[in-house]
Amino acid sequence: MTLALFAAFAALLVGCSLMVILHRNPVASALFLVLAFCSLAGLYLLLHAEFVAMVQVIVYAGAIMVLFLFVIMYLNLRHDVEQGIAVAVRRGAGWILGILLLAETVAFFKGRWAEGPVSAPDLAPVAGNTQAIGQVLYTRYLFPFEITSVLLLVAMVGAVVIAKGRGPGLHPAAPAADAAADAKAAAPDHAGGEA
Amino acid sequence: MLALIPALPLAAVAVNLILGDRLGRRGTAFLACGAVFASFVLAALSVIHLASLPPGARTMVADVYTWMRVGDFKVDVAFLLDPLSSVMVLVVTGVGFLIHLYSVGYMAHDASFRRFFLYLNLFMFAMLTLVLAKNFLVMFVGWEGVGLCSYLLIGFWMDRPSAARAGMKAFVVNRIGDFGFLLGMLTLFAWTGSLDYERVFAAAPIVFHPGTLAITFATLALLLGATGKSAQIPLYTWLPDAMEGPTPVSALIHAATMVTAGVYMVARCHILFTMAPFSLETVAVIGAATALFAATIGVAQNDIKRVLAYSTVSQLGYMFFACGVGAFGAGIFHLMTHAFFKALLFLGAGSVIHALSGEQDMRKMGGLASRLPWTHGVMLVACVAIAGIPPFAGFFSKDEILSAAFASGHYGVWVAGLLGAVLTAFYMFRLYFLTFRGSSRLTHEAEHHLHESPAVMVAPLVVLAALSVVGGFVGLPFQEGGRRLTTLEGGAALERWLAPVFGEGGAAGASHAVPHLSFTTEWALIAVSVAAAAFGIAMASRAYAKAAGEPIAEKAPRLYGLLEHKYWIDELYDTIAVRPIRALGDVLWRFWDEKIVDGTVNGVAYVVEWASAVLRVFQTGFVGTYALFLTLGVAALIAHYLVR
Amino acid sequence: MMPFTMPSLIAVDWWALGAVIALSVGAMLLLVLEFVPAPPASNRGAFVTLLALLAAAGSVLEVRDARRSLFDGMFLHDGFTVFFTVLFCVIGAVAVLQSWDYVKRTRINHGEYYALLLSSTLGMVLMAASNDLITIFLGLELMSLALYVLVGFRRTRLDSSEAAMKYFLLGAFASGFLLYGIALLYGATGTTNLAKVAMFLADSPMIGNPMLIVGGLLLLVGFGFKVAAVPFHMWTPDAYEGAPTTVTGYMSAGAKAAGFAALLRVLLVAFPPLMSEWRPILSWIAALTMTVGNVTALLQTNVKRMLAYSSIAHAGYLLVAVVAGGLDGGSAALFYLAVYSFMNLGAFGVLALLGRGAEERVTIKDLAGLGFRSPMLGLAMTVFMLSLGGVPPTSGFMGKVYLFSVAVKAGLIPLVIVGVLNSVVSVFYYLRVTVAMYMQEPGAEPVEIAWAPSAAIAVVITLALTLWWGVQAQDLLTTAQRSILGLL
Amino acid sequence: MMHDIPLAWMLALSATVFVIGVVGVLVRRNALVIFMSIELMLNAGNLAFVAFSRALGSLDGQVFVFFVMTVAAAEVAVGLAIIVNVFRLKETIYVDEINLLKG
Amino acid sequence: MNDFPWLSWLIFFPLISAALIAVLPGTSGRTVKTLAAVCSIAEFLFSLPLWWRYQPGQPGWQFAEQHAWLPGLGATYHVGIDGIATLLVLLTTLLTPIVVFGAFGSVEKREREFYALLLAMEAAMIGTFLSLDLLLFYVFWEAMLVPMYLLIGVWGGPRRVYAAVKFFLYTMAGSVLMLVAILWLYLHQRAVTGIPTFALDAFYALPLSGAEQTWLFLAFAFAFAIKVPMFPFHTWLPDAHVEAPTAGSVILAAVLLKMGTFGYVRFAMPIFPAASAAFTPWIVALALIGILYGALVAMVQRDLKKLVAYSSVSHLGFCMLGLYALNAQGMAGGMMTMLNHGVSTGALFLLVGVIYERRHTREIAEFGGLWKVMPVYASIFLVVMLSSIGLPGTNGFVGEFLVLLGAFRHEPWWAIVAGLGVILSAVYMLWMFMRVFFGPLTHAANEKLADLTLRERLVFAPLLILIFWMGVYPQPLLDRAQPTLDRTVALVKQRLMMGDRITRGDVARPGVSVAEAAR
Repeated sequence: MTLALFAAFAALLVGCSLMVILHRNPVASALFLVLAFCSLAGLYLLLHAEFVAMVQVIVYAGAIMVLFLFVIMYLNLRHDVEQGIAVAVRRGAGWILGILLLAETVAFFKGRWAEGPVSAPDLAPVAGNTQAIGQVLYTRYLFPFEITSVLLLVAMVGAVVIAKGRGPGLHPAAPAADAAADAKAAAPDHAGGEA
Repeated sequence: MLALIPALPLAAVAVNLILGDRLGRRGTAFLACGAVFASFVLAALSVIHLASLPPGARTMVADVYTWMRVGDFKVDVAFLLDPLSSVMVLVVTGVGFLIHLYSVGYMAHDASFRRFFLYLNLFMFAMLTLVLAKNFLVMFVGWEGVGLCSYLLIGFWMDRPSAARAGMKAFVVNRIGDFGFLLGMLTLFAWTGSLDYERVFAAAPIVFHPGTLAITFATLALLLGATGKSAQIPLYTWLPDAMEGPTPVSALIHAATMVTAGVYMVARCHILFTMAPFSLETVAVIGAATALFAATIGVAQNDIKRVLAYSTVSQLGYMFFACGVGAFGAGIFHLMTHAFFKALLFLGAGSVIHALSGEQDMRKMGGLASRLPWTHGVMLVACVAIAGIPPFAGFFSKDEILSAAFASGHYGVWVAGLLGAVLTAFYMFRLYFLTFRGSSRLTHEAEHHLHESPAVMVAPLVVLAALSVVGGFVGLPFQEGGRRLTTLEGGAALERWLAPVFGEGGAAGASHAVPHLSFTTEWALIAVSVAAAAFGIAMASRAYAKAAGEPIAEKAPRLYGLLEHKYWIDELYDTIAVRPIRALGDVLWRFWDEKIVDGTVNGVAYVVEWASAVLRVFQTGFVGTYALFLTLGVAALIAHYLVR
Repeated sequence: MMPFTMPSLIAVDWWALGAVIALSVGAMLLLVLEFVPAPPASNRGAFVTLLALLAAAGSVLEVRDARRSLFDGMFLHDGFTVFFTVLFCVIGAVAVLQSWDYVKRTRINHGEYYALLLSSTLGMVLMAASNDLITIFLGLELMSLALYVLVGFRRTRLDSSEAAMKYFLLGAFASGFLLYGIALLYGATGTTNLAKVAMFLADSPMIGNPMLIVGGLLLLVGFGFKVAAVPFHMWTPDAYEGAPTTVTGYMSAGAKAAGFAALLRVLLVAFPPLMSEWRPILSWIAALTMTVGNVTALLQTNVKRMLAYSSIAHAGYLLVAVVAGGLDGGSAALFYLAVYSFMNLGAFGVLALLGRGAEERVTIKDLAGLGFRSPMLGLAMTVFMLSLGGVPPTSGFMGKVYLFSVAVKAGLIPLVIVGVLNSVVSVFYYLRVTVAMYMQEPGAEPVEIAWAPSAAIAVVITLALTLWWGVQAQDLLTTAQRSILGLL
Repeated sequence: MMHDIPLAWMLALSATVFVIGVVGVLVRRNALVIFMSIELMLNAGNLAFVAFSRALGSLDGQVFVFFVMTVAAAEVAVGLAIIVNVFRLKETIYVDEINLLKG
Repeated sequence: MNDFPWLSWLIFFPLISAALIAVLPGTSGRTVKTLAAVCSIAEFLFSLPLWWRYQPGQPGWQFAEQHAWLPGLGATYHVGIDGIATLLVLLTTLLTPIVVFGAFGSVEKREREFYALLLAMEAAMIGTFLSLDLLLFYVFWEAMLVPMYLLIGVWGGPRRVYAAVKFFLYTMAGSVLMLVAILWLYLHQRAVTGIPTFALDAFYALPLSGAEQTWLFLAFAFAFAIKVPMFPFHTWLPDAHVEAPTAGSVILAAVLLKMGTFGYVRFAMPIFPAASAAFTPWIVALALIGILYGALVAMVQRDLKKLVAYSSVSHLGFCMLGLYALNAQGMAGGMMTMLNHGVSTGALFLLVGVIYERRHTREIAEFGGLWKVMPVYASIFLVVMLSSIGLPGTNGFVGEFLVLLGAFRHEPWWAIVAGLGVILSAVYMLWMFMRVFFGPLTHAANEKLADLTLRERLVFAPLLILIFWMGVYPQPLLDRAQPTLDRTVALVKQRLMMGDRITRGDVARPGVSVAEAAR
């Protein structure tokens, strides 16, 4: 049962991941990524990480990917048409390198997977997983937790700073417009940010 | 007092430099001549004092100060007067003074009058230092000093390119000789631990085995120095060119004094040379070869001074082979007489040139005897003297050399010397006839300006002429009191004077090896040499007394061409030494320096820059490329552990 | 069973944590202040930032001799932390002084600029102070995120945005590797705490464990990216060139120092047992980094870009110290980081002064004749260049002497020779700057120099430190040696 | 659940996804897709964390995943903003059309 | 008075002067010149006590000062003098005012910076000569490059940038390996004695194995050989000289090149006696090649400065030959040649500078017949040239002769080969002299050349006096240098004797890496 689930999720994960990088349409890529994340959530469940699985779906598949999709739509991208020798070479190199990495990993770990302190302890932290995590999060991991708050704040501010202000003036081809935009950006009433 | 002898001319130089043009011409002349005259007087006084000493103790020494003292090496600035240097010092100051005097007239109208006397005095200083030195290093100071002055004076008329070239040639060739001198000194010091004559000569017999490599090397090196200074084969080529200088210079430096320094040095080192038979033999061969060789060239020269120059080379050859056969005293003797008559010849020639406003080509002279009576007279005396007609000075000294060569068994050398004597007589009288006899071939303008020289020039000529006549008598075998001439065996006055230096019997047969000749043989030899001279004169008379052209050139044009071009030796040197060296320099610079060394240096820079360009290519600006390299790095890192 | 205990706040050493608090509070204060109107030329942001940085530095200095382990050993307050915290704060302060006028001139004078500056400083402090891979990762991300934004801060300019995009994409990519590396290490050792990793390794040496090795390697990739080590360096020139010049200076000094701080802590605290494993690799990376950085810099015509490559090369030198390892290597790295930071900051500070308004005049040509037009600036730039090249009597020389002597002691002669030869190569392009400044005539339109008192102070501070440490570096030496002592 | 999935399998899966992410970064030219590939890499890391967490019986790994997600969210915010900004200026987000800075 | 830190004052006074000149605002060229002249002369006067109060016979460093500098590393600020340093410092302080005066006419732009750099240069040079701590030495040694680089690069000729950069890189490339060697020595010494120090005396006493010596010596020798410059590391020199302004050339030739030879005497030979001995044939061979090579290449030069530059290569070859003869005469000769070269070649460069100022060319072909229009100039040129070719009575001879003497005693053929250089030196110098001063005035531009002004004559006067004084009465100089040189020789020989365990095989086998040797 577990094995079957694992196989299904794993196949889904790998397949979707491949589709993410193979599909020409970024929207499709994004959707496959959502699927991949969902299958990951499934795997997390298999690993008794219910909290993580839940967050995975909510945060990743939900929030993050929506943002992605939103941006893709917003940018209204063409299909990814890739041609030319340089592109082909790079793609080839990328694939070869990827396969090489995989082969190396296999060669490296040959028969020695999971060496380490792993003693497969018969733990059953199934119950209260969320509670347990919450507990360590606010005790042992209080400090990193606080840092993440700053991190999110910075991300917010950063996104606002970078993405704020739009309009016809923003075009690189026109230096005059550029200067005008600069002037606009310098104006104090913009200071608060207007994402 | 000894130190004053060279110091006076030096002081004159200093005064000349400091006062500069404020001196005026008269002042300059007075200063220059006065200083040399004072030196002469001092020298004479010193020699008189020397003579008053017992023969065994005839040395005067003046230690001035320590020049360098480094470890066991110590050299003082010190002077020495002994019989040998006394002869030299008298000749140098005496003849030097006369020539100074002469120059006052000769150079009277030259713009650089002051500079001329500056150099001349400097030369006197250097020459006297050379002669009076007490050790090799001080001698070397004079040695190079005279070379420098020679350089400056040859190039005195500096806007003449040929003069400049000649000066440089003289210096460079002399430097080659000086290189030999240096090596000789180094060897001597390395073995004897000193450069002081006394100590070197005292130590030499102890540290050197006769005929060994060390002593032979040392003496050959010194000989190289001597050949350079005294214009012997193979380094003679500079002297004829040196005639570019003003004539008094030729007389003083390139006839009477400086060029004899080589002979003086060999004589000074006779102890060393006698310990190295090979070297001594070389001296003899070089001397004889030079004597003959230069004489042949002299036959075909048309420039009056060039004839005299080759004559000088030839005569110096005589002095050399005198030394080479062991007759050091005879060499010095000839040195002295030669100084008189050769100075006279040059000054006389100068007088001619002066009279002709600078014309030196004998083909454009002729018939001057009546127009320049004084000059003609003294020149005739000089020609006779150099030709070796008794009882003029040249006869005595040359005959002594020839008989010494014969006596010591160097018959080849003797024959060469005899042939040289014939040629000497020939070319000297060729000169005489071409210049003073025959019909005038002067240009109209020269004819117009023709005049006898002023008294200040003629007076020294007369004095020198007198010396040329009587100078040989010191070589006569006077008895102690100077009473009568009975035998040639008794030892001449000069010999006896030099005896403390060269040892008893150091004249005709300096070393013990040379046997005395029988009375008859001697007279026979005298007869032969006189006959040779007479033959030469007769030939010259026949060929040139009336001739307007050049009979040798007509009869044997190829030989004449060869002689006129001095056997193409200059060109030979140019081809085998000068050009290759310059070409080598060019190759080293253009190829080795700029291509190889700098090429390597710049090549490294170039390679690095090339690498930079290559690395920049990877920096495409594309995120993909960057990620690719990043991943490649990861792969490589893991691979590193895999293959380890 | 599960006692829900709050960590006792009393037990927290507030002084030790002061830097973190001051920096985050400062950042937030700045954001809040954005809502309070101020005249366009206001220096409010810079002031607040300076105060925050001052407070942070003052706070850790107050307890500089103390040694504290906070939050379950995640945050260490030791000499190492103090050293780096102060270093980051001073770097930040200098950057603020440099930015003071620059941001106004280039019209990016927003409060967010300073807030992000403080945040990234906070990230750096965390990287240096963390004893746990989690916090290191978070600090690194905090620093990076702020820097991504700062690099792209001149958002109306394509070069700035492009630089931000490249930096961001590659940074995130490298973070992916780093994260995976952390994961593997966690799997191999069962902990992310460096001290515990060390204990674990000491107890059961498993040198050959692939998870450990690959994890370590990926960790190296992450840090190598931050310090711009070859072959993870390629973002550097683009990001440096595109970023606002003051930001470039700040990140070239701060981010690199932070990367090295983290690397040093990880290598010296967690991985000494594996020294024989990482030493050869790091040696190669060091040699490559020096060489590639210096060689590529040779042909650059944009001084900013050239200095970017130069900073890559300096990462190489620093890696030599890291390879040397131990007390000596650590202190040499600290020493060199300090001198490097200020000479580099100084150089970028000078560049930030060139140009009028928003324009950037940072090509070699633009520097022509600068040395005589502005002697002070010329002198400063010359000193910075010579110092970067390692010519006495500048701090760069002292740094190299100490660094190489440590390396020699560790027997790394070949690496040292590569290093010194590289420094010769580097002098070539550093000299090009002086050549332009002193030996070339300015073009038709000589570059305008935007002097400002604050910038002048920054130049003077960096110049003074560069020269002073060139002639008398004993204090810094002692500090570096003492600071590293706490680590081991 | 009768049995845990062997750690090795999980790790192999995670490594595969990771490599797929890496390849995605390398072969795609759309900045957004590249970014997505990076997210794949992060998630591969997360999977490894959770797997280890399970195998080690400690919660640390899961907490770490939590933090990673936060970081990822933050990165996405900033990253997308940057990409959008580039698009505004350049009208493209294809990374091989963006190389103003190079050499 | 006895406690006055003369040496520090000597180092820092020019530095202070330089700073003063550089920062005095709004000063006119005249003020700057006066200030520079006053400062440089004052510096010379300050250095005179070194001459009067240096006691030649006494062992050890005199006027020594020692202060803590970097206790963490064991580096100290330790300065002191011995006989060699005394003379070289005096040479430096004497030449600097001469150069300053000489530059009055030639430097037209940026005078302030020029004189400031010149004085800074002086400080660095003096510091190099005085340092008794290897790190301190290295600091000065490298710091010296900067002002020189700027002097060449800013005030130089058309290819000045290339020349300046080449100079800097070339010399730096040489010295960085020396830095590595210094660091290794330092660490080795620390390992042996447990005391971290860069003190020279400590290194004198440091036993080193053959392989260690070989490598370390090579590193040192390479750095010094470039500075000297020895063939084939000389190619930076012609470029630097030709492009440098007169003052730069003079300082470069007169003092900077001495750093190399000084380095051999001070460091390379006494610290690594065995390697030094083992490499003697190589170094002598290079020195001999340099002598002939420099002369041959000088001969075909068309540019006056280049000619003089190559002649330097030749002269410095003599220097090295003398030093490596490793006996009293050779060492003294090398020492004298250093000083002579400083005076004579310095003067030659000044002379070339004079003519360049007037004609803005240094092509020999552009001249000819100059004696006519510039007799004083020509005469001085003549004297200096003669001193350069080593005419007895001038300084050049003393050095050259002693070198030859020393070399001959060590190995006769060395002197024979070197002696050929004596001939060649006459050739190239006289040939040049002939082409410049003799012959007719062929270029109209030369007809109105002015002879030396009073200022210029005053510049040359001290040099001429020195030329003759050192040639005629060198004993005071020799007396000062000799004990130190003897001690160096003794130290080398003594260390050679002590180092019985240093087998020749070790030295001859440079395959052992230093790292291996360190273990």
